[in-house]
Amino acid sequence: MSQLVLRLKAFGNSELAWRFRNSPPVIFAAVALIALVFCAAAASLIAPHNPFDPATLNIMDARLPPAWIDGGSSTYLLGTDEQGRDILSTIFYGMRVSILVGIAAVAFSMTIGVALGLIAGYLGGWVDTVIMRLGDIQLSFPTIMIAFFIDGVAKIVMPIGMREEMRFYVVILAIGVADWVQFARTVRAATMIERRKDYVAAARISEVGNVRILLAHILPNTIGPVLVLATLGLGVAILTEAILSFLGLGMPPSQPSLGTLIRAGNDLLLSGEWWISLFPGAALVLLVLAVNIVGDWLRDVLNPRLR
Amino acid sequence: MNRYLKLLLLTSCAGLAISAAEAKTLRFAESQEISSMDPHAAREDFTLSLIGNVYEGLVRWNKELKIEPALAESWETLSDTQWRFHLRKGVEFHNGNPFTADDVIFSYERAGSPGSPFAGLLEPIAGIAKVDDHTIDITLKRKYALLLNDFAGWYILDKEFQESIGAQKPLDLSTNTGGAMITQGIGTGPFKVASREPDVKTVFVANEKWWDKREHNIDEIVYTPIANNATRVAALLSGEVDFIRNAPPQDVARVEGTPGMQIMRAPHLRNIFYGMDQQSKTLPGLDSNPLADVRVRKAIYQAIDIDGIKRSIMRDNSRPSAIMMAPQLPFYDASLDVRFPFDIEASKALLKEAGYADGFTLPMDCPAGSFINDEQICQATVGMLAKVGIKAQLTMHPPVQFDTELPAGKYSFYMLGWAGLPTLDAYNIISATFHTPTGDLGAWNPKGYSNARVDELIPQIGTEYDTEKRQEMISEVMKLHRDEVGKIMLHQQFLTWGMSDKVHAIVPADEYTRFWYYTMD
Amino acid sequence: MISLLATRLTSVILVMLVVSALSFSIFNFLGDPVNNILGVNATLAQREELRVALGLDQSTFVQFWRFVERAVVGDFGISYRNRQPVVDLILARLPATLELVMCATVIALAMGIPMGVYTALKPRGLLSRSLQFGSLLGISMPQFLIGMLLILVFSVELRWLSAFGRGEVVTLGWWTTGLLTTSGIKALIMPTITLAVFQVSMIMRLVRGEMLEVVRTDFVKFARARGLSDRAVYLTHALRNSLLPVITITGLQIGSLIAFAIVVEAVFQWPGMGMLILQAIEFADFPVMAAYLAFVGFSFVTINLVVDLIYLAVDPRLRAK
Amino acid sequence: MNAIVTEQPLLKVANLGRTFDVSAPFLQRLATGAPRRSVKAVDGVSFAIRPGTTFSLVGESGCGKSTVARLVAGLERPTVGAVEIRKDSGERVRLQMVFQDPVGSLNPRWRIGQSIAEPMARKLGRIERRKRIGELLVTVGLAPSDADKYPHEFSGGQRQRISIARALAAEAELLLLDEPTSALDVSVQAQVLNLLKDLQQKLGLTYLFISHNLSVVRFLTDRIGVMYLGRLVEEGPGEIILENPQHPYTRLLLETVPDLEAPKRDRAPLGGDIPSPLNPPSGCTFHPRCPLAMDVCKKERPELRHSAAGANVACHAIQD
Repeated sequence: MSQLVLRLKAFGNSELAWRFRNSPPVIFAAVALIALVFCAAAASLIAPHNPFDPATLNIMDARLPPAWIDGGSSTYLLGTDEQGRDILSTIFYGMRVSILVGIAAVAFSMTIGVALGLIAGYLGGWVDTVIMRLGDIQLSFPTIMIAFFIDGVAKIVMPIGMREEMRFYVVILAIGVADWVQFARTVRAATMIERRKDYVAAARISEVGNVRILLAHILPNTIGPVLVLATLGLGVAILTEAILSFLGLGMPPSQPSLGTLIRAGNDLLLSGEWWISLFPGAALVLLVLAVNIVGDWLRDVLNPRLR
Repeated sequence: MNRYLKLLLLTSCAGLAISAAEAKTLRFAESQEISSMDPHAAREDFTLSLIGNVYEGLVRWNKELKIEPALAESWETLSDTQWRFHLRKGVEFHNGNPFTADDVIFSYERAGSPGSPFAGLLEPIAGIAKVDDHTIDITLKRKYALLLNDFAGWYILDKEFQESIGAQKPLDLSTNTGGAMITQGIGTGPFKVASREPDVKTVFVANEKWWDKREHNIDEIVYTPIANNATRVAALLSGEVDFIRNAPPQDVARVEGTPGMQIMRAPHLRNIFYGMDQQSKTLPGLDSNPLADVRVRKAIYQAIDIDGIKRSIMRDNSRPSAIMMAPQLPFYDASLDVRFPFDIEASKALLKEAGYADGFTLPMDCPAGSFINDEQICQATVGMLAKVGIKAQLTMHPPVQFDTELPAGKYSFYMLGWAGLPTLDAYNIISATFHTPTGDLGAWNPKGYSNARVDELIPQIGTEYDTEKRQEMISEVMKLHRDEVGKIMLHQQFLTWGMSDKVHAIVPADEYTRFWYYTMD
Repeated sequence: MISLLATRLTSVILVMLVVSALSFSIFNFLGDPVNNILGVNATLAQREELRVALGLDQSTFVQFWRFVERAVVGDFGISYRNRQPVVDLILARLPATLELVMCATVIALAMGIPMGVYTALKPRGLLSRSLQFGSLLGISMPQFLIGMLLILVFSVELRWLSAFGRGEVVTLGWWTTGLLTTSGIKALIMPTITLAVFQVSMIMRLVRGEMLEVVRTDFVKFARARGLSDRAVYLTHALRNSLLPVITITGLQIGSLIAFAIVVEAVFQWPGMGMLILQAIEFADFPVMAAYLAFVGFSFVTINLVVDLIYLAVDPRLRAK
Repeated sequence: MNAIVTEQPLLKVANLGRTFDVSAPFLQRLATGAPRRSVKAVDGVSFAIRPGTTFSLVGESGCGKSTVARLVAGLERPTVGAVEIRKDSGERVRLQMVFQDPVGSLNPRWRIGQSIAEPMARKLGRIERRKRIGELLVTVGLAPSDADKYPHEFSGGQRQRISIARALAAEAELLLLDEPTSALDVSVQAQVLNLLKDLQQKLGLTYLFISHNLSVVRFLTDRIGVMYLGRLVEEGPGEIILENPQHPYTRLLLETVPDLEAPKRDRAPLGGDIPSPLNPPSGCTFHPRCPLAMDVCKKERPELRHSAAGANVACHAIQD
């Protein structure tokens, strides 16, 4: 316990913390990010309504404006959409989906990328060639094209009833698959340097297995840039999901993300019911902006070349 | 270089200004693109509607959607299966060729050739014989009541022109002989094709030599496809186009509220409904098929707050309907068009009676973008069904996939809409969606409603010339289908056409743009 | 050099094969084009007939093989939707997309590089900080949102700019351009901005980062020690050294710009390849989809190759290796 | 073959060879028609080490001495020949290695206690392990509490001590010392060398000592092997080779040994350039630099032969 306190204190005195305290925009972004993530994570507890319990919806409450505008109701702070769902609550729930999709997609590409990067960098030879050539091919497909592919494949393999349920995973896959190459390249480069280091040789002499060498020795020494990449990738992943939604490949209306909400709101842009499209859009931009500011800052701070 | 550029810009601007002052140009935008200038290559309403200004059939629909003579001046039946048509004299194609019986026969052979989308339409015809240059005799394979209706959608081409460009056959995708008709077409209609860039724009100009009296004053029509709803409405609001078909209901108020803009409304022939698998023993995820029970179907029906949908989602641009037939169609029987009331308690009682007091899980499939606000209606339905304990699991499908999977019988509970185009008769509707699937009948009723009496009446409706008997049979079919809840009817969509108030259009229930009735200030 | 070409050539062939194989394996399940071609009233027999005529009744493998056989000689078949040879169709749409992408790239470079230099020169200035924040905002907004907002403001409210299409275009040989007419240039403005926002931000950040890094190298320190002014050091040494990554990234980004043009083209009804593929997907127009994917894959690999060659030309150290 | 036969050697290396493939990538070879190319880093090296003694491999950098160490350690597979490190009982000799670079030899993310524990027997419990780490740290002259620190908190000499502690943790009998002191300051070098010497006496360790520096070798060695371009050119007891070198290359090496009093002085370069190992000279690979070169040296490769001085020498000019 006291060790934890000591460690926290040590962290508080570290350069990282010092630089954090001296960057007001980053503090602001971090606070906003924490607040948004909290609202998303606790959506089912703090959202005033549950927009995904269809039995509670009342179509008579549809298209109410925000509370402070004539005709608005204090029950629905930011108004309601065409189905009578509370906009504030759908934003909380939608943000949860967006963040989950983003994190899962990044985790997916990170896992694949790091694993392949480690293997390619450590084994070298034809394994390396195959993996890296695969990466080149992968980079020849824009994310959107991959999403079209994966969407199509998913429709083949899944029975009709499951398509909507599995959509979450399909979207994660579609976004995640596209991004593994940059992780793999980063990790491969770092691995090729690390594997030549003597501590790896020492481990091998001590008859430590390859898997353990990769996971316990090399991985921790390559993970720094990976985490920065992941933070920056999170913003991109959330944005990509929104773009896929716009093209009809994102999350379905039954479990909408912010992107789905914006797409639905897009049709109402000219209708005068601006709150249905504006608020989810603002939430998305704020979320991605906060993620990017924090990620950007981390990259600057953790990049040894910029010290 | 710079000066040259300026000059170029100046002249082009000036040119535009002059032409705008002199000629009446109607700039028109819609979400779809014309499939082809070949009127026999695609049997799809939007294309037929637009190129119906270029080509004409033997007969045509007038403003009131009644059949009137077009390229045929008159006709008579020689027997139950023999018709004589007297063709209009002095009609010229856009290229100056005279219109004769040979063109009709050529167009019959072309449109009826194997692989043509129109082969089915012309299937009742056994043959066409030329009596003289302006008289033909048509022999039918059997008695058929809807020949004239079908003929309104079958356009006549110039034999000589078609042969000169090598487009004797429609739609030959393997050899691309239809390629010549992508950007050009010669008909007899009120407008000529001036230029066409697929997916960019198509320009039509008035046919000065049209045989009919010119009611319209439009010199030029510029058609631009704009797929995105919001962009299309924005183009109208910004004055870049004068006319859009289908302003989305949510934008109607905005268009009406903009000075110089107007919305023209009309009920559409299309009725939207939920179709149901009533034949399978079990539904996916269940050990029974609740939809086979008429009480369950009625319970779902009564759980749907159709007025709520009308108000919130359709913004009053719909008419809740009880039978699958628009009032604008002949043989419509208003006394049957009475819905079961929206009544949650009654719905729950029916479910309880049928043994589903606790509800059940229902897979539900909807197209995304085929019908007006289809997605929102389906979502609202999920909420409404939840209130009586039915957990609908909604899947949205891209239309191309939906239209493939639905006839294959892959869906249990699905949204569909049917208008009865281009025949404009109840027969088209009921033969496709009421008949037990057999052969070519009931293709859009997979595993669906099945009633022996209905199946017996449908072929008779197709062949009966006597209007009173037809009325009786159609009413009987409609009543049976309604009472047995063969489909869960929702509403009849409204057409909401947005346009500059300079445009004076007519909005027919079949959604066709008949520009020869339009004028502009 | 030769080895680079050889490696890339194999990778082109690989990419093409993988792309077309993948596309073919999923095509059959995206939907049936026959419905769209024949309409809802077609009989079963007619549908079957057309399926046979189009070869859709055959196995995926056979269809794939036939595609590859014909694609080798440049024949990608005929579009189901447009009824035109696919190659003609793509060539007709290509100028619109390339013009959009090129304009966006030029804007991105013209704005991104000076902004990057400025923010590197004066990292603490107010303008720098605003630019920095603006660039973060630029990479935090989905393009369709930017596009719709632009339309709302400049088309609907102000009525200054066109909400859709390319305006008047001038045909030069097989190329069509909107750059020679007022309406064409006006039509280009909003789509270009929409597409460029992300690129401007990225290039600015890239230039800034690279310059800050180069400035820390001994090489620049020596230059400074020689008495060169900061400005001279930054503009001559640092900028020149940071341009190489900018070339690479700009080149590589052209590929993803072509992909993201899909979104922009959908918003502005821009008659380019993005619209083409979207419509093809809607229609289940397999020949167009296959050709588009093959084309995009091909351009990606080609662009990569060109970037590498430029790299070789610019950096003599790499040539020596 | 002139394999040196010694009674019960702990390590025996026979005709060891290692070739590296340095060909261009396959496609490039295909395109340019270039042949496959390879480098003989180690070529026909044989020697043996008796338990409790030190064998030193000496030579300029790039002569293949480190590769020998890596081959012995099992980090590389020999192309030809074999490394025998089994005892008579058939049991494998426990070996460990101490590396040149004190920075790279310890995982920077691991506490040093963790690094030291890595080669320890798996059966040890947590507390025993902890205790043993403390002992080892004391043995190499550090404090038990240092176990919780990270490598970057130590100096280069301390890190080499930690590496030695890690080697001892495995209860190694054979230590491969790959230039363990060359990256250290001279004063620190001496401390580490003393520690190694002490440990050898206390624990009866056997060393294979790799160095380019004969003055360091002098301090620790029993036998010396001199390597040139992958081959042993002279091998024998330390005192003989240091006092009475026969091979012209060994003499050259000894002449250029840095003075311990002026350690930082740049060594005088050897006469002539070191030939490319990619394209070694014919015959005796040393002949282009050799003051005694004869015609036969260009054609025939000399084998190791026992010389009058008591060492084994591979040179045509040295007659029995």
